[in-house]
Amino acid sequence: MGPVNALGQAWAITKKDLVAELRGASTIVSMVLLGLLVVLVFNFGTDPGAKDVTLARSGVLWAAFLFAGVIAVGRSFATEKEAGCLDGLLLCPVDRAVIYLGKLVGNLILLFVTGLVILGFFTVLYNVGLGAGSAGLVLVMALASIGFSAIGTLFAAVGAGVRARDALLAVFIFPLLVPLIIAAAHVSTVLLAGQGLGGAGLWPWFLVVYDVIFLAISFMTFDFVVEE
Amino acid sequence: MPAETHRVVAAVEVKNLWKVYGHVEALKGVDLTVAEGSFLTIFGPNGAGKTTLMKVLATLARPTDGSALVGGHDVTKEAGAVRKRVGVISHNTYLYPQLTAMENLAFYGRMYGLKRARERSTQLLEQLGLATRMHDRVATFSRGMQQRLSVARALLHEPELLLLDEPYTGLDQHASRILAGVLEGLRDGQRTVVMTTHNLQEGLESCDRVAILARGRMVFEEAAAEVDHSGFQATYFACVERAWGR
Amino acid sequence: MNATGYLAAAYSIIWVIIAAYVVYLGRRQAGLRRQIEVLQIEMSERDEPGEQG
Amino acid sequence: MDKGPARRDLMVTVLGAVTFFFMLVALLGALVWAPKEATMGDVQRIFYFHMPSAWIALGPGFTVVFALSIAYLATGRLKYDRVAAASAEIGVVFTTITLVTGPLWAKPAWGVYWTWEPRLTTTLVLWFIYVGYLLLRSVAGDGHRRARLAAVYGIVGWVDVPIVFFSIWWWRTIHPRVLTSSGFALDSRMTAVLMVSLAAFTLLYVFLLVLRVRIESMSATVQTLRFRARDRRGGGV
Repeated sequence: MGPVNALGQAWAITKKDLVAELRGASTIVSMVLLGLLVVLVFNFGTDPGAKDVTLARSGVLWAAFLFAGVIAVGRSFATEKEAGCLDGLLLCPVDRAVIYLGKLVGNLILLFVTGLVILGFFTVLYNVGLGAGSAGLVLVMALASIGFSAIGTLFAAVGAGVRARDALLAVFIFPLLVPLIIAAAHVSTVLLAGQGLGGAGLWPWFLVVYDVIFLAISFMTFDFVVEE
Repeated sequence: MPAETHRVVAAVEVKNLWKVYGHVEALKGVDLTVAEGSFLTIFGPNGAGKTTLMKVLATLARPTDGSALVGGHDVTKEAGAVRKRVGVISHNTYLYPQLTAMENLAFYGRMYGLKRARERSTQLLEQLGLATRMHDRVATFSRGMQQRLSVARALLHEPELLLLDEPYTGLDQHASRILAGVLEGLRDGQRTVVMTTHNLQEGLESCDRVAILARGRMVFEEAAAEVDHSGFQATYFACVERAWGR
Repeated sequence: MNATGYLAAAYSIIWVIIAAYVVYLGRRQAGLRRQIEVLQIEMSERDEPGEQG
Repeated sequence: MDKGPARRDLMVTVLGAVTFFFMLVALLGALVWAPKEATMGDVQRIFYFHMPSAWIALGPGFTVVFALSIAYLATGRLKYDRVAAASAEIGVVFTTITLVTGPLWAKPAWGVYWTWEPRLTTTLVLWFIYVGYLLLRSVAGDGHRRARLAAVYGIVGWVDVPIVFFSIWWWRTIHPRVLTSSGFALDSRMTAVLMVSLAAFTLLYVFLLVLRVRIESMSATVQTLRFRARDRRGGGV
């Protein structure tokens, strides 16, 4: 089977996940709500009169994204486990990399959409005039979603067979995501301060490199995670 | 012509198969040959290793030692080829509750790379009496209907080997009877079927070979015609007890 | 707290952590050894003929 | 554990004694023999145990986890997984020591317990990664399944470490630093003490590793025996 067919199959997995998600609609709602709650709660912790709050603000944005994201990746394999569907998927004559890719893209879309919703509310609640920076922020959101999804999908498959999944998942993946969050927070601070993406220096590229490294490792090791 | 070319490849050929999970030895040197077109039922108590054997044949579990061939293909080295040839029905339906019956089959059809998945699905759904519900979500189906749909899913790619792992678990009597009828219909002399069960009655009805697995070992194997149906229960218990060293 | 205080605190903590870890390892090992002994006795008893009907 | 357990016990005891001796020598060296550092005074003496403990954790401790994770995935031998688990746990203990002694040195030297300096922050993240590794092991059942999951995490975690350090370092060089870590020159006696202490910590690492691996294999034995006992006792009909 050719690579085109493999991509088609990966997309079929993604589509199946998204359709199931839209019909259940449970994950994305709780993701968005949790993200908004984080934005709200942090608001009480920051001094509204402070002079330079952009740094703190972008921190709030990414903390909200982080917490919402854990729910997404945690759910993605939990549903597969319910009627033994993960086994059903593994029975199919498709490469494990194709399955990983399919799940990854599904999570990626979910994360990205949630991130955008959080971003939208964030700009309204904090009175941030985005203007020129908005395209840059969307790009950073996309890059962060890729890295998060790469690691999250890998370890969600780990967590699927494990007790007390969601809380533990956060403990496993947050430390690994530190560089991602630092880079994303830095770039968004620059953008929120009204500078263009050029003001962020090499940081956007750092995000790209991070994504590539962890995508590569995840593709190499996913086989071992789902094997019995 | 050399004699070997005439030799029929067995549907399943298992040699000295071991599977160890951590500290649990699930299979301890199983040997098994299943001729093409036959129906083998493997009996055994819980924890005998039945599901593990099925998982190895379905490429879901990797053998610790020994070999297993399906249609002449090694389950570890040629997993892809084996997966194409195997259909699995277990007490897990492998169906997505939020998707409709048709969507489930279409999805699996895509995964198996089928060209005419829709026609095949429609045909199977009609055959299994689910045609009227094909656009309903699986979540609204009864357990029995889900299991029938699971049969359709397993037959979708016309597998040479059908593995039935405790297919009756969780079904009420009515649903069991329907499923038994469906399975009876699968015996066309070409498709090979391996079923595991701990239910002596259901297992004996349709098969033409009988085996007993206990504590990870094959302790009994016989043609169904040779087995005394009324006395089989006693044979079964004797085999199992002997395996436990009592 | 003066410098000596910090120094004393640091070194006591180091030694306490290491000692506690060694004690913990020792206890675990002793516990496991006991379990192995018990299990082995149990097994050998079971192996004796006529134990079970 | 099977062959000559008495001899092996003796060797472990000897190793323990030698380790203890070296630790005492290092302690004496650090507290008495090493000269008082000019600018920081006595508090600098924390350094002699702080540094080796960090080195052993970050160096052999976690690198062994990484290497053996790869070795396990390549060969499927549980022995590698056990040693990796042992090394990770000892690494966490040593990192904990580093994280506790660091602030106790920083407070009198710099006036604050903690600063978000790259090395400190990386060490903290590292601690979280390997605590995560141990947590994962504790919930992932046993045998090969746990070994595979842990190995994947061990690999990803280790690769992440330099990236974490680099990102934090880069982040800090852009933003104004509150404090800069003031370096100091080591004289020959200081270097000698540091070397002795490093040797002591290396021995300690090996000694603890031996103990820890033994526990890991013993608990594997217990599991096997338990299973056999259950197997015999229960009739699963």
